[in-house]
Amino acid sequence: MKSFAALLMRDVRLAVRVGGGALMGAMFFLIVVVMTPFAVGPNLRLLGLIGPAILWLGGELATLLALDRLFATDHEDGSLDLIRTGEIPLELAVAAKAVAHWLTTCLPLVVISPLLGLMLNVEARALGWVALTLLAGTPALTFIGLVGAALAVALRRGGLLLAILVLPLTIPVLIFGVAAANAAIAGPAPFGPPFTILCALSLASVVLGPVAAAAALRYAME
Amino acid sequence: MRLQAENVACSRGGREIFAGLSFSVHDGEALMVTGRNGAGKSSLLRTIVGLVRLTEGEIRLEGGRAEASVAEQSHFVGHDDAIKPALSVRENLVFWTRYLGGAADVIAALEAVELAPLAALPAAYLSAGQKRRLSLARLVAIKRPLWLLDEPTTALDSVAQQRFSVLMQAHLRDGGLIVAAAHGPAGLEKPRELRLGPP
Amino acid sequence: MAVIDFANPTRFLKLANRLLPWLAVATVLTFAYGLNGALHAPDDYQQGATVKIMFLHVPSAWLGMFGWMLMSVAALGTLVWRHPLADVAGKAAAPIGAAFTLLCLVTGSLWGRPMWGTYWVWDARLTSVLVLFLLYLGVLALYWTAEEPGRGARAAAILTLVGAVNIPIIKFSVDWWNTLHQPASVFRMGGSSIDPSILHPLFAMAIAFTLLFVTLHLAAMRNEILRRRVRAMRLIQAQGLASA
Amino acid sequence: MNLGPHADFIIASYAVAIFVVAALAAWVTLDYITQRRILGDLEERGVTRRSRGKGHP
Repeated sequence: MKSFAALLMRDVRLAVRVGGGALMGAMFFLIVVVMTPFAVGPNLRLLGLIGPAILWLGGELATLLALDRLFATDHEDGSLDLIRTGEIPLELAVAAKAVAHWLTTCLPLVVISPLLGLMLNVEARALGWVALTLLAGTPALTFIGLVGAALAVALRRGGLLLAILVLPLTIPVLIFGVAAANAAIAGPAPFGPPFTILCALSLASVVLGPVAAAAALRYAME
Repeated sequence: MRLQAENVACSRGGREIFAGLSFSVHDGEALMVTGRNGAGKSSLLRTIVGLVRLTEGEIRLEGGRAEASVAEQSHFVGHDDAIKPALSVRENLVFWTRYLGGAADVIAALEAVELAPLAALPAAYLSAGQKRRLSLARLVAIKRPLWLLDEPTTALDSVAQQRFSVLMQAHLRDGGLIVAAAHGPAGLEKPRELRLGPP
Repeated sequence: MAVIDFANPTRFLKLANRLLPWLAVATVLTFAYGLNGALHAPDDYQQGATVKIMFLHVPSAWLGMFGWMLMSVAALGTLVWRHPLADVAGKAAAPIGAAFTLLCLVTGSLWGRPMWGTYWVWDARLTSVLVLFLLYLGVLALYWTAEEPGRGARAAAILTLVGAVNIPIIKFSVDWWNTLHQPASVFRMGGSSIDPSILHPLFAMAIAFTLLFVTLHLAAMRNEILRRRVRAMRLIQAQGLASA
Repeated sequence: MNLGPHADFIIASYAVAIFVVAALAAWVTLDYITQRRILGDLEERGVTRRSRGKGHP
């Protein structure tokens, strides 16, 4: 567990220290959300209707694009080789990195999402609920994206390839995330069922993601 | 303790790198792997530590901790130093010692590679040789019996090579094992030689 | 002679050390005067007491633009004259300008809630300020990512100038976009109809805010020069140990 | 002084302004203290600048 904590802390520290890495995701999220009204017009009623969808799409893109270099830098500077000589299995090490990414990239997204919801005229009483759906759903995005980040190392590519590989896999998360958010705002469908499924997706990804990502990395490093 | 390789074969990308390789290394003994570029020196080291899968044969570390894999009992020094420029010299070493094994006297290890005065400096300021020394400091900080060294002295000047040679001799005296890929003697006293590739 | 003296970072540090206490005192005094006037200013017949928010909002908007102007001048200094102090001035201005732009957005939103009934309306002026804030974030991100200060400064200078050229175009586009979709039906700070009883403290606050900006900027420039000194000394330290 | 029906918003605005200014002031002050401390440490270790006043290498 000590190794897990050490790796987690190192990645958090690097994200905070290197180039404001932790804030880049939040900035990207902000920009995506701000661009939308320029495309659909400043009509508050319309923005209020599509607000949760925009927040979810922006959050998803910010999470996944920030994952791009998760393993690549460790692979390039030899850290990944050493990580594999540690006393914890690669699956756990990979999970530690994913948790660090979630803490430094997704948590800021969740924190600023009510503010952005306000700008999109999402109902004030629903802002907290929308943030809650992001809080519950972003672990799924991170841990699914993890597999893509590992494959990107194997294929020595990144950026768009990662998005192409991973975005289709995250469709269920998007569906139930937006469904839960909409249920919180307008009803009449209850908030519970889609939110429960969202949590289940996150839990399943947290278990399965590291296994698949570790397998991809083992293959990548041969 | 004994490192035992039996009839080992490895191929990458459909190309056979080496096959039918058998050797053993006892505690207090150093094995120098030589051969021309592309003969498979690096691949052999990566195979021993388990980063590359064997296509045939078996590699064991006998007499070590039974439940631990070879990787967990080895220090692997590859071409890259695994140093994060944004962290300070001390932070870099502290991370690897915590990750690889737990409590360690980090300052003593930094003194052994003559980096103690720079402990607070971000690693971005280090030269290539200093980075390599920082990378080697973890071998001193965390005790592991098997050292797998892939041309460890390339970036080092003659003084630093001398220091590292002393560290390696001390490790062998303590009953450690060293397998090093190198072109020259690399500071080892009378190492056994394993020649890869066509003679 | 004087110009060369000022351009020398060591001299600049001395000058900054001497000036900063005076600037801080002047800032506090001007704020005291301006805030006193702002609190006793009469209510606006349309906005009521919320006009008091304008004493923060308008100066912040001015500083947001002032910051970018300052960065543009510094960018010219970086690119044309290759002057290290210009690098320092540009880098020090970015976070301060961004902070005041953010303050402008927040106060605008807090003013808008009672006026519009919602915290945020995609009003042309506020939206333009928001885009300015995004531009600031871009420059900040660039500074954070650059590992070597000299190269980072040149990249940021180019981005700053591109932004300066683009800002009028953005402003025009946003205005056009806004009127296209819906005629603005909000209370505005009319240009000419401001009562002198409000205008006077507004000016005082604008001067106070500007003094605050200059003080913070000078302090931040001093920090940046020290940071570069630390960097130079660390390089020497690492080298010195290698050759020893 | 009567702030009218929207007193909350006015007070919030001034509070946010005070917060932003305080944060900026704290940033420059703490940064100054940090850089001074590092410079002091380096000078204590006998590291000197080769050329006085040269901002960056």
